[in-house]
This record gives sequence, structure tokens and C-alpha cells, in this order.
Amino acid sequence: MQAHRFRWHIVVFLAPAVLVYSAVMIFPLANTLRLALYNEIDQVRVFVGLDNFRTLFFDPLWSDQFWNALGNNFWFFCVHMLVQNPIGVALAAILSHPKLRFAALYRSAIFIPTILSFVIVGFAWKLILSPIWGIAPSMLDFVGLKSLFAPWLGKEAYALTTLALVSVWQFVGIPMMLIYAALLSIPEEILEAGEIDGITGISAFWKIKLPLILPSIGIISILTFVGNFNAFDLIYAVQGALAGPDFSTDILGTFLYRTFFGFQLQLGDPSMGSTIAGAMFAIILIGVCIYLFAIQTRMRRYQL
Amino acid sequence: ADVTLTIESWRNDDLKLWQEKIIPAFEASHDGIKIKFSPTAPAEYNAILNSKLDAGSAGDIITCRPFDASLALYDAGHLTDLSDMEAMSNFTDVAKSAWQTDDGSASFCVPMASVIHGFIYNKDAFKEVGVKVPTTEEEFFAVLEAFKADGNYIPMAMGTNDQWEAATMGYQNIGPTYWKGEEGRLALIKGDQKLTDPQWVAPYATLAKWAAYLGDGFEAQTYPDSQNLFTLGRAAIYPAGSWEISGFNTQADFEMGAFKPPVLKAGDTCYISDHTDIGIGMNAKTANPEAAKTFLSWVASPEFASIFGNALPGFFPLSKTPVEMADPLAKEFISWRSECEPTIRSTYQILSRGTPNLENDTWGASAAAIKGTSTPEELGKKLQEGLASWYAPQK
Amino acid sequence: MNKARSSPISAFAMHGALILYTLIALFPVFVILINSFKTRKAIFREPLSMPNADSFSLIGYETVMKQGDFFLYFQNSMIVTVGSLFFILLFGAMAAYALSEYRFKGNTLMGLYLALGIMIPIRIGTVAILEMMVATGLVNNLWSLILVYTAQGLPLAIFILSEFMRQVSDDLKNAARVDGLSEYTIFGRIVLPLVRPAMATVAVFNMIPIWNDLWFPLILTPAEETKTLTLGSQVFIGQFVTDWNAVLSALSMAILPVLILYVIFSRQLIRGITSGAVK
Amino acid sequence: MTALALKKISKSFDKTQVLKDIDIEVNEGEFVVFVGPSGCGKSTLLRVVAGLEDASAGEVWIGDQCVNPIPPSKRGIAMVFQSYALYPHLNVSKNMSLALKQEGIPKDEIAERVAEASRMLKLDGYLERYPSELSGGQRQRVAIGRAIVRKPKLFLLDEPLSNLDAALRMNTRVELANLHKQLKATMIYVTHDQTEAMTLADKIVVLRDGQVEQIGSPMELYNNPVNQFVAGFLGSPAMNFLPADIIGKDASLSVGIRPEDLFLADDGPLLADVTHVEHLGGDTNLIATVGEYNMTVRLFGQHDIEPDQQVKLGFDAAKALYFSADGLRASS
Amino acid sequence: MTALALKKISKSFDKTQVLKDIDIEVNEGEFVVFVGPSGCGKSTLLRVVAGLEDASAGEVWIGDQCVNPIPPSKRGIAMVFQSYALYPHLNVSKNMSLALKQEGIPKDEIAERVAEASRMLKLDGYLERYPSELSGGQRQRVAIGRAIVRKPKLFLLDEPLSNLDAALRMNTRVELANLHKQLKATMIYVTHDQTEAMTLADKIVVLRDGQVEQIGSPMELYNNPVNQFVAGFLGSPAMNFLPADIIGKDASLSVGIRPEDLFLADDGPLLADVTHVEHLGGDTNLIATVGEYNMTVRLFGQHDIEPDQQVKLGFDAAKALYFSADGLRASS
Ligand SMILES: Nc1ncnc2c1ncn2[C@@H]1O[C@H](COP(=O)(O)OP(=O)(O)OP(=O)(O)O)[C@@H](O)[C@H]1O
Ligand SMILES: Nc1ncnc2c1ncn2[C@@H]1O[C@H](COP(=O)(O)OP(=O)(O)OP(=O)(O)O)[C@@H](O)[C@H]1O
Ligand SMILES: [Mg+2]
Ligand SMILES: [Mg+2]
Repeated sequence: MQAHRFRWHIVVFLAPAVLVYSAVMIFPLANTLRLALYNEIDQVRVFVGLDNFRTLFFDPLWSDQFWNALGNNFWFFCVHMLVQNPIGVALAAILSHPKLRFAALYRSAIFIPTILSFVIVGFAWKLILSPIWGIAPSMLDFVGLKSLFAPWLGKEAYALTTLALVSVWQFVGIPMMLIYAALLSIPEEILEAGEIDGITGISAFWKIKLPLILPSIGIISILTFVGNFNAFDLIYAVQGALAGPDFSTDILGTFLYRTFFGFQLQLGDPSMGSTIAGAMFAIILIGVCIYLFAIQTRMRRYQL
Repeated sequence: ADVTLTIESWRNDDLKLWQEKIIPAFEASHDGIKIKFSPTAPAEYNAILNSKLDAGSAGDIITCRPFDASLALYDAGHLTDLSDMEAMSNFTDVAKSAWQTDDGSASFCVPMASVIHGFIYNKDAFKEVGVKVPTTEEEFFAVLEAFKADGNYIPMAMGTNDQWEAATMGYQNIGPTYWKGEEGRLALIKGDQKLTDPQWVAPYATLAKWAAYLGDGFEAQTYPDSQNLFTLGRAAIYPAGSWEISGFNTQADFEMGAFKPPVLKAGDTCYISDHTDIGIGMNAKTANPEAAKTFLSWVASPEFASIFGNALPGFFPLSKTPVEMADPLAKEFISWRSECEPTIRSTYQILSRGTPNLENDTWGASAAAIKGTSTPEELGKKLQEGLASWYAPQK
Repeated sequence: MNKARSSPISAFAMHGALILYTLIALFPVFVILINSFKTRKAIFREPLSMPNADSFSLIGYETVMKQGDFFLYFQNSMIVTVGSLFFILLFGAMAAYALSEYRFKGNTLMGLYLALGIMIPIRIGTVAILEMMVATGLVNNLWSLILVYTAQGLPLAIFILSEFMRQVSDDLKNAARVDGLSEYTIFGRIVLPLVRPAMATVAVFNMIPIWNDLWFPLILTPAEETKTLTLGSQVFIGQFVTDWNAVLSALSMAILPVLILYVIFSRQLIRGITSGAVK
Repeated sequence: MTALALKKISKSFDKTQVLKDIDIEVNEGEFVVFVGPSGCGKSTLLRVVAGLEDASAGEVWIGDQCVNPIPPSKRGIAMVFQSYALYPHLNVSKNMSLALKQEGIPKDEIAERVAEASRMLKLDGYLERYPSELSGGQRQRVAIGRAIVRKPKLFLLDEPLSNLDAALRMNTRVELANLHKQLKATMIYVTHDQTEAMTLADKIVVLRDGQVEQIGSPMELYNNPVNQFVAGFLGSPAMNFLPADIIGKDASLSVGIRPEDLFLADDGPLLADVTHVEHLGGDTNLIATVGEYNMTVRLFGQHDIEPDQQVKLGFDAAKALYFSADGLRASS
Repeated sequence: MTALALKKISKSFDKTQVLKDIDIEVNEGEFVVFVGPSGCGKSTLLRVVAGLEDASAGEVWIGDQCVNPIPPSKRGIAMVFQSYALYPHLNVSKNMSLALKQEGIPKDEIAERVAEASRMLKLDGYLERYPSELSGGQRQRVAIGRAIVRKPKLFLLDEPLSNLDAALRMNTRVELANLHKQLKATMIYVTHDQTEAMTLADKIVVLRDGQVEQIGSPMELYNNPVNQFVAGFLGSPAMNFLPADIIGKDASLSVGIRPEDLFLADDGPLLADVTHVEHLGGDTNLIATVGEYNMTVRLFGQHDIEPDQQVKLGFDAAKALYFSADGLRASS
């Protein structure tokens, strides 16, 4: 279409979303992030430039926590990428098999954890993993692996991974559903052509389906990235704002929350909170930009 | 028309009490004022309240956390100075101290209740194993040992998963005995004592000894787990706060007793943590200041104290007029006030104003002490360093 | 698809894998459900046993029903969830269409701008949002929640929908253009129906956090008349004592509506929606 | 030996029955062409043979094996889809080589076969292109290429040349015929093109409404159709049908005269009004009415005949066919 | 009046230039057929006319307006896509009526037009079906139907009949011709079918590699092609080209003889070895070699000639065409 005329319809299509989003999301967030450049001293807000960031990155009081949270966050993200997404994709691949019976039933059942609120998830898993009430120990006992049991949530070495796996359990439904939707849109004909060509089962997945759903895999990865670096609720629900034991489950979200809103006797510190939010924002933005500019623009899309 | 006052509170637990007892009592005697008790999930309370106050949508009456959280609200102009309210004279200075400016010139919340630490125990279990209530630390560990040997009960119900349990029911419970209550607490504030001093480190060493008597996997045991372990009769001793009384009363079907933190040597003075915990103040921007003050005056009255104290055994009213308690456990707890030196939690006043936050650090330290991941000395050193980093008197 | 193309062995393996994972997925849910029908003591004494004559109790459900107007909360939650989803899907799809269909200056930047929102937890903007709602008098009005959730849901919706819209065959849109359809009609009549699976996905993804959100209802609509179900369930979580019976009951009941919504939406996950379109 | 046998194949989609009791035998190395009106079930039949659709009833035998339970990938066939069904994410050369890779054929042989196919289909310049960057005819050629590189024993080709120009079509037709000979493969070929059907087929199967009307060699079908449908379907322009009384035969019959069997003759028995003249270059078709009946006359070469004139037509009586009212052949 | 004018249209995809300086004028009510080898740019040209692709250079005029800046929806055209591009989520009747609804045409008229189109295209029984439930030819007819219900002034038809059987194709061709007359619409029609091109066209445009080779009436192009390409492209089987010295002319020229202009003649000047005989029913094609050159001889009717015999061929010298080495016509 030639751009000789002003294309009003583009404006019309974009306007409602941009308006609502800018007013209710961007404006408040920007307004808050601005605080990162200020410090509150005796009820007065003074402009301090990038001082807060210096504090965050170089003052050991803050930087230790920050790097700890960042490192934990990376691990948290890795577990999701390596466990959640492959399982989600695999489930979607199986579920999208056209002749599969009870597919809708399986799909709904597997999606149920995703629907649950964090309160329930936290309660259920604490109950199950608790050394006291015996569910996990007796189940391990049943398969003769009782010796493997440990109070995972209470041990520095395991707590984060355990929580990450609980989170995986809860959110597997997300990649599953998205990939499922993507797989459904692959034209049956192409798969038929593949079958005639002898490309069936696993190799059909690798050679035909996967390349065609690559953009969706990209979305899933970036959503996982963004979601994990913003994650907060599950850890908060299970381990509290101090993300115990000994901050071993502290991720950027809990660190931010604790700092921004305060916790117990610790008062909220909007300035440092915003500073952390700013740092998180920068990290996520870099990730998203890499995706948008380096990967998405290069990704071949196929019209189906 | 009627004015309606909305109360902001974190006390979800008390919703029924307010709806069924307190509000009817108040409304019966005060025409034209309606009360709405609107609690927020406790964990979110501070954050939500602050946001609402900043944006101007908070309720008229505000339930006050003790010390700095409320002080910050006052400083920010969100709470009204209530010093000249007549009914404030119903409270001792100590009671008011939790909601005053550092120089004591302004009081901004009406004190409502305090909580006392101690140990609740399963009387049946004690009978079964044939042990007596301990008064000294030695006896205390002997009792624990006896239960451990018996094997039918987990000697003590406590977990470190939630961290605050270890600090509040552990460290702050037995600690005052070591640092001699107010004496040590004030000295710490002045900078005369340090957290590396033996009286501040020793409690960690004692806590470390507890580990052997906690249930399997106490590292992942949460606070509700501990409560349930005890009320289900699986544990013999529960390091407690008095707030547990009403809950435990309805849940445990065995007889419970309480004992105060054991002293080091027989005959020593005992110290208890009698911690001012709940106050109630007025939103400076309320549209109905008169009604709000009327309500607060009523809260400061003995009438309220008696309703509240009896409805919520374990939350002890701070009013000068003593309240007659009906509940035996509550009676036991409050009786310690006359036997022992009371103090408040060491970290609450002034010392948790900066970053790192001493209270939060104490949580981690207490949990670490019990789990044995650090030695008491290391913990003391770390806490001291943290405090000294921002608190001038400790530098 | 047919017999010849599905081997019994692979069918067996597929069902095996799915059943295994379904068990993993449902086990904790099962634990919650059975425990919501038990007395508190029984929950902790034998968390895995089925409720029996001794331990069976509806106390949780009773408490829930007594405390607060759960049908009203339910209605509020529904209004907010469905309302927000409507706007998210409508506005999101429109914006996604603009981004995926038209090449214009700043297209990618606009896309990035519209994605910024998911990179910062919106909670930190709470005060400004609340101030805005106070100023517009929307506090304790469900519209405030709908607005916030719409804004919050848009980035994800646009992100996902624009990717799926890129897959809609150009020939189809071109055929519609030649047919004299306006850009709006093409969007509404051609593109939207063809991305139904993606719309359903977006709806489901957004529905969950909206339904389960506690924060904004606490801040924006704490009044009794505007409480949502999740907020209503929170009264049972106390400072020291949590009424797990009631929490489990309330939240178990709260699963049902979302589950139904999920089932409704997932009906839109249809195979072969574009087949037969182009050669 | 029988390469393919269809035994009483029926197929329904929901309510609509698309194939009815189809019985066909194809010998090894035979080139069989399916023809029939649009929608008669040709593609469906191919899909049943390929195993992409289950027959509702009946058996498909390939070689000496009933392949009903055998998946398409194991049936040893290659297929050109009517809608191409190219892999959108692979370029032309990869589209062609994917199946070969899957079979584990060595790299150089793959390269060789792809090169050969692309030369044959004149796709050399396009090997790196993606399907979306090709013209319709180019896509169709890729679809053919993808099938022929595999050199299977059984080819299923669904209107493989429909979008090619005459020269290319001729060319490809010849190449396919060569391939057929060279591989000794069995080919099942669907087409609407008369020339293709007549020139390529060892055997033509005429389908109508999901049923086989006649099977036979091209000339057999052309000269000796079993019924009016087959007679009318083969041949372009189609055979003219008139009530037989016009040429003085039994009025209950109709007579079929092919357009090329009519000629202008001053003493011809039929008086026709020319309504329309089609100049095809090599031929000239007269569309005329005889009484109330439309007739097409095909004249060789170019003729300057104006519409709206009257002509007399003769016809080759020996070649006229007679059909009874139920459409079956009658003996005049 | 000029209905459509293309002025120096060029079009490139990235590096590949697909259309080069195309100049075409189409008068109102004219039926113009584009022919050319697969991949020569016919579809692209139609898409440029429709406004679906921007020309890299040049202008498109519809009526007396330069439509370059006008979006496709406002150009008042209807188009049949080579790939059909049916709306997969709408059934046949909705596929056809969508555009009419958009125009705000009253319900009964829509129903009427759809009914008329579906009768004409023999789709009556399929109005409730979705595209995925149709055969290839049925889909193609829906695509045609979708265009014709709109009765626009300008039709663009991209190989609209390629997947139809001969009878239906003939039928539809006639209907299209009628529609053309009745609506006085201008039609641009792409086809690979010689018969369609010759019978439908007022004017044929021959394209090669994105360039116009010749524009003219069908017979003009057939009898008087400007160059060897056009001569060879039109006519099926294609014209035979031989070095002119074989028939005793200037060796630098080549001579083109159409297959139908060759005949068996015992005194014929050309001695040919028959390699292959194609029996088409109405015609018989001999594929033969004269010296080292392949020739096709088209004989009217059926002939019993066996391959591998020698025949003598005569030809109609008046109809032979001569071409110089650069492919242009030469005067013998
Ligand atoms: N997107 C594209 N990118 C690059 N080249 C393209 C693209 N689309 C088409 N082409 C090329 O442009 C040329 C013309 O294509 P077009 O579709 O116009 O051919 P056509 O004349 O319609 O051929 P056919 O008869 O096979 O349909 C072809 O060689 C094709 O490969
Ligand atoms: N999924 C389906 N549901 C219902 N009917 C179908 C379905 N697929 C095909 N048909 C019908 O089956 C009949 C045969 O279709 P098929 O594709 O085999 O025809 P065909 O002979 O290949 O026609 P063409 O020459 O037009 O390609 C058609 O009438 C078609 O409408
Ligand atoms: Mg077909
Ligand atoms: Mg084309």
C-alpha cells in the first residue's frame, strides 16, 4: 500500500490501547521510576542523580543483596527455560495430535495448576513438602527413596530450585497452551505432505512443526524471561518477603518489594525501591530488545 | 446524617470480634456514628496503608503498628497528634512510648494492647512423661531431654522456615533474661553495649542448643506447622506469644499451661517481653475528625479495654485500669507482669530505622543460630556491623 | 486423520505421558480439595486421607458462606474479569493488528513501547494509580479495576496477538481489500476470526492474574460492595491464625468459575481454522 | 503383477458419500489417469490410496499387501498435492531434499537428484527461494520435484500440471513419461487436460459422482465409450448429442457425433445456423444450432466463416454413436 | 475510452526485477488475456493493477485517474486469485456475499446474485460448505463466484479455470464471455490455456520475463507473430522451428512451420522419422525427426501410423514464417 495518504486507520487501531496503557500504566510507572533519581532526606525529596544506582551497585550493603537476587533470578529463569518450556512444548505437541482421545480433558487438567492462586499453591506445596505432615516423605518411602527426602524448602542449597520447580509446576500451562495454539494453526496439508515424505512422529516435530512454531517459542522464551525477572508472588507466598532461608530464594521481585514497600519494621523506601525497579527494568529491557531487534526481526515467519 | 468511620487494620483475625462485640457496643452508646472495620491481609497492610494514605483514600481510623512504622506516618503528616486528647491519660508513659515521637512530645496513637512472650506447654504430656514445669535453663533442657528420651512427643514445636518465629518466639523470648530487659535494651540504644557483647550473643548459643529438640526437618517447618504440631498434641512445648491463647483454646483438646522464660540460675530476676503491639490513631485527613476523636476516646476507655481484653485473651490492654481476665492461660501470662521485669523487644525502638534493618537481620540470625549455619559469635559480629553502619551511637 | 496414521504404540506412549503429567498436575489440587472437606485437625493429622465420617466437615464452606456476601464477591470478580478481558482483547487485537499489518515509521518502537509495561511490576506505580482513581472518583468502583487490568493486560495481548496475526495469509487480507472491505472490516471479519486460538490463549493468560489478584482490589475497591472473590477470601488469612478450612474452601470454590471460563475459551482452540484458504 | 488394487472402496464425509464401491486394479508400471468432473472424488481417491483418509469401507492393496492399517509414510508412495502443500519454511532445494534426508540417502546423491529434478522442471534459478517467493507455476513444479526426487514405486499426481504454460506442460509431460519408463514406476495421475489424459495414459479411469464409469485405454474410451457420460466427457470440444430422429433413426435414441466428425458439405443432411465462430488458430470451431439443438463443429485449420449464416453439415455416420434414453450405448 | 492504462510499470522484489517497463492500454469493455511462460510476471502485473503491490516505477491508470495512491478497496475491481484466497471461516455463500454486504446492497439482491453465480458455477449444492470441505475445482469456482457477484467495471482473473474439467471449463468460459458482454466490464484474464486465450480474448498480451513481447488480436498473434518467441508460445503443439536451409532458404534464418501446416505427402520435401505417435482422439500428433531436428505434425482425426517408420512431409509454404538469428521476423 502506498503511503501517499495519511492512514488514519492505523491511528484508530492503536489509539485505544495506547491511551489506556499510557495513562494507567506508563504514566504511573514512569512517575515512580523517576523517584530513583531522588532521595528523601527528612521528608524532603532531593535530586541526587544516579547516586542511588551507585549505592545499589557498589555499596556492599545493597550490592550483595542485589547480586544475590540477580544470581538467584538467573537460576530461577534457567530452571524455567530448561524444565518448564520443554515440558510445555512436549505436552502441547502430544496434545495437538489430532486423533488423541480425551485431549480436552488432559489439557484442562494440566492447566488447572495455572489457574490456582498463589495462596493455594503455596499452601499445597508447603503441606506436601513439609517434613512434618508426611506427604512427600511417605510418597518417597513408597518408591523406596525415603533417604532422598530433605526439608527442601528450609535448606539454603535446595530452596530456590524447589521453588522454581513448584513455579514450573504451576506455569507449565502457559507454554503448553500457547504452543498448542500455534501447533493448531499449522495446516494439516503440510503435515500430510510430510507423512507422505516419510516424516512422521518425532522427526515431523523437529523438521516441520518446530520451525513453523519458532516465533511462538520465541514468545514463550521472552515471556518466561520477563515473567521470571518480575516474579514475586510464589516466593513471597511460600518464603515470605525475606525470601529465606538466609535470602537463598531472594529474587529481584522480592528484593524490590521488600525495599519499595518495606517489611515489618523496615520502612518502605520508594527511592531505593525505584532504583531497584529501574535496574530490573534495564535488565529486562535489554533482554527484550535483544529479542525484538536481534531475533524477532530476523526470524522468518511463514504465513500459514 | 450518620457519619461512618472506616478503620484500617491488619487484624483480619479480629473481624468477627469487631463486628459482633466492639462495634455494637460503641454504636449503642454513640448515635450518629457508624463504624466499619476494614482489615487488610496482614502481610500487605503496611504497603497498602501507605499507598492509600499517600493517595488520600485511606480510612478515618488507622490501626498503628508500634514504633517506627507509625512514627513515619506521623512524620509524614498522616496521623494526628492526640497528646491533648483527655483519654490519653488512661495510659502509662511506657504504654504510650510505642507511639510517640522520640522526644516524647507528641502521642499519635491510642495504645490498645501488648503481647507477652513465654512458653505454652501440654499439661497432659508433662504429666505423662512426669516432668515439672522448668524455672531455670538447666531444668528447661532437662525437660526437653526427658521428652526426647520418651520419644512420644516432639519436645518443642518451632521451625525456622518463616524466620520470624525463631527471632520473635526464640531470641526475643529468652533474650531479656540475658541482657536484663530494659537495662540492656536502652544501653544498646545509647551505644553503651554492643551486639557482640556476651549478653547479646549468649541467647544465640542457647537457641543453637534448641535444634536437637525440634522436630525433624524443622528447617522447613513453618509457623502454622508449629502451631498445628502443638495443638494436635504432637509437641510438648511451644515457645509462644500470648496472642496464641485464643486460637489454641479453640484448637487444642488437651489442657495447656504456660511458663515464663527460664532464668539462668535459680533465684535470678526474671525478665519478660511485654511488647506494646497495637495502637490506634486518626488519619490526619479524615473528613470527620470529631467523630474520629469520639471513637478514639472510647477506645481509650476502660469499657473498651475490658471488652477487648476478654474477647481476645492474650492481647493485654494497656489501660491503667487493670482488666479482670477470665482465661486461665491469659491470667498466667499477665501474672508475670508482677513477678518479672517487663521489657519490649530489643530491636523495635529506634534500632530498626536504618538499612540494614536490625529486626530483619535478627530473624535471619536467629534462624541461622538454630540451624547452626553460623556460630553465635559470627552472628553477633555481623549484626553489630550492620547496625554500626548506620546507627551513630554504635559506630 | 485416521487409523493408518495413528499407531497403537505411540498412542499408548502418549496417553502414558499425559496421564503421568496429569497426575503430577492434579495431585496438589487433589490434596487441597479433599482437605477442604475436612476438619482442621484432620487436615494436619492425615493430610492425604479422604474425608471420612469422622473427619468430614463442611465447616470451611460454612464459614465462608457466613462471612461476607460471597455471591456478590463472585459477581464482582466476574464483572471485573470479563470486562477487563473484553477490553484487553479488543484494544489489544486492534493494536496488534496495526503493528503486524502495517509498515509505518516507528512500528518496532511502538511495539517496544507497548511492551514496556510488562517489564516493571505495576505494583510500584500503585500510588500514582490510586491518586488517579481518587481524582476521577473511581475508588471503590469496579471500573478502576477494569481500567488497571486492561492496561496491565495489553502488553502481553499485543505481543502474542501480533505474532499470530503475522501468520494470517496476506492473500486473504488482499482478497478482502480487493473485495472492497475497509481495513476495519478486514480486521473484524477476516483477521479476528482467524486468530481465534490466539485470542483464547490471550484471554486465558490474562484471566488468571486478574481473577487471582489481591493487590489492586485491596487498594482500589476494598469496600464491601466492590470486593472481589479473592479479596473476600483473604479475611481468613490472619496475622497469627489462618483459618485454613475457610481459605481452602473459599479458594476451591474460586477455582470453579475460572475453570469454566477456561473451558469456554479453550473451545476456541480449533484446528484447521485456516485450511482451504489458499492453494 | 498388480501394483495397486482398490477393492470396493467407499468413503463418506459425515453425511456426504464421496466414493462408492470403487474397484480398480493397476498393474505394475502402468500409467493410470483418473478423469472426471470437478468434485467427483478424484482427489479423495488418491488420498485414500495414500492413506491420508480412511476408506469408510473397502480395502487398498499395494503390491500383495492390504495397506489399510499401514501409515502413509510406509506405503512407499510419492504424491503431488493438488494444493501443492509445500513446506513454507524450506527453500526449494530443501523442500525437495527433505524426504531424501529422512531416508538417509547420501549427501551427494541427494544433491544430484535435486539437480536433476530442478533441471527437468526448469527450476535451477530458484533453488534458494522460499515457496512464498515463487509464482504459482513455479510452486507447482516444486511440488512435482518433491515427488520425483524420491523415485518411489508408486506415484500419485493430483493435477500436477494445471498451472503450467503449454510449452512447459508439454515438456514436463514428456519428462514424466520418461521417468515413468525409466523407473518402471506405477503412476496414478489426475488431470482435467484431455491431451494429458490421452497421451500419457496406459489406462484411463473415468469417474463420476464417486463411481467408476469406465476403465480402458484412451482410444478405447474415445471410440467406444460405454455410455453417454463417458462419450461426452472425453474429447474437447465435447461430443454433440442430438435426438436420433434428426438423422432419421429411432427417436428414442440419441446420437452422438464428435465435433471433428462433422464437416461442411453442401449436400449435408443437417442444416445449421452458425451462431458463433471460434478461431483457435490451428482449428476453427463453429457453434451452430440444428433445429433447437446446439452443435459444435470442429474444422481443421483456419476458416473464414462469419457467424449468423446458414451452413449444411455432413457427418461421418460410421463414427456416430447411439445411446438409449438411460444413457447406455445402443446399437443404432 | 481507456479503462486501464499501465505506464512504464516496473517492479522488483529485492534484487530480482520481475516487471520491466510495461506499457499496456486496455479499452473499456475489452477482454484482454495475458499469456506468458510460468514465472514471467503475469500474476505480479495483476497484483500491481489491483494495488496489492506497489510498482517500483510507473503509473497505473484506471479510467481517467492515476490510481497509484488509491487503495485496492477503492479501485472498483474484482479479482480471482491464482491461489483462490477464500475466507476459510466463511461458507461458500458467505464467501461470495461478504463484499456485497460491505457495499450495503440489500439482502434480497445479495441472495439473488449469489444464487445466480452459484447456478452459473454449478455450486448450488455447496453453499453451506466451508472451503476446507470442497474439492480443488469447487474452491476455484467459489473464487470466481466471489468476483462475479460484485459486477465491477474491471475484472482481474488469474488462471480462473485451471482446475476445472473440460466441460465445466467450456461452460464457465461461455458464462464469463456472456457476463463480459452483459456488464460491459473490462476483463483482464491470465491463462495458460490456448483455447481460452484464443476464444475469449479481444486482445492478447504476450509477456516474457516481465516484458511485453506483443499485443494484438488472437489471430493476429497466431498468424503474424513479431518474433520467434511469440510464434512458439502460441499454438499447441508449438510451432516447429528448423534452419531455413533445410527447405532451401537462407541458412542464417530459421523457418517456423505450425504442426497443422505439415501433412503427409508422398512427394513432400521433408523426410521424417516418426519417433512417437500421440493419439488424441480428435487429432493425431506425430513426433518425428527431420535430420537432427524434432518436429511435431498434427493430423486431423485418427490415423493408424506406427512409430519408427519413415514418412514424407509436405507443408504449406505460404504459412511458413521466417525468423532471423535474433528471433525477429524476417521476410523469408
Ligand atoms: N516475493 C517474491 N520475491 C522474489 N521473487 C518473487 C516474489 N514473488 C514472485 N517472485 C518472482 O517473480 C516472478 C513473477 O512471478 P508471477 O507470480 O508474477 O509469475 P506468473 O507469471 O504469475 O507465473 P505463473 O504462471 O507460474 O503463475 C517469478 O519468477 C517469481 O519467482
Ligand atoms: N471434508 C469434506 N467434507 C465434506 N465433503 C467433502 C470434504 N472434502 C471433500 N468433500 C467433497 O467430496 C467431493 C469429492 O472431492 P474431491 O476433492 O475428491 O474432488 P475432485 O474429484 O478432486 O475434484 P476437483 O477436480 O475439483 O479437484 C466433493 O464434492 C467435495 O465437495
Ligand atoms: Mg481434486
Ligand atoms: Mg501466476
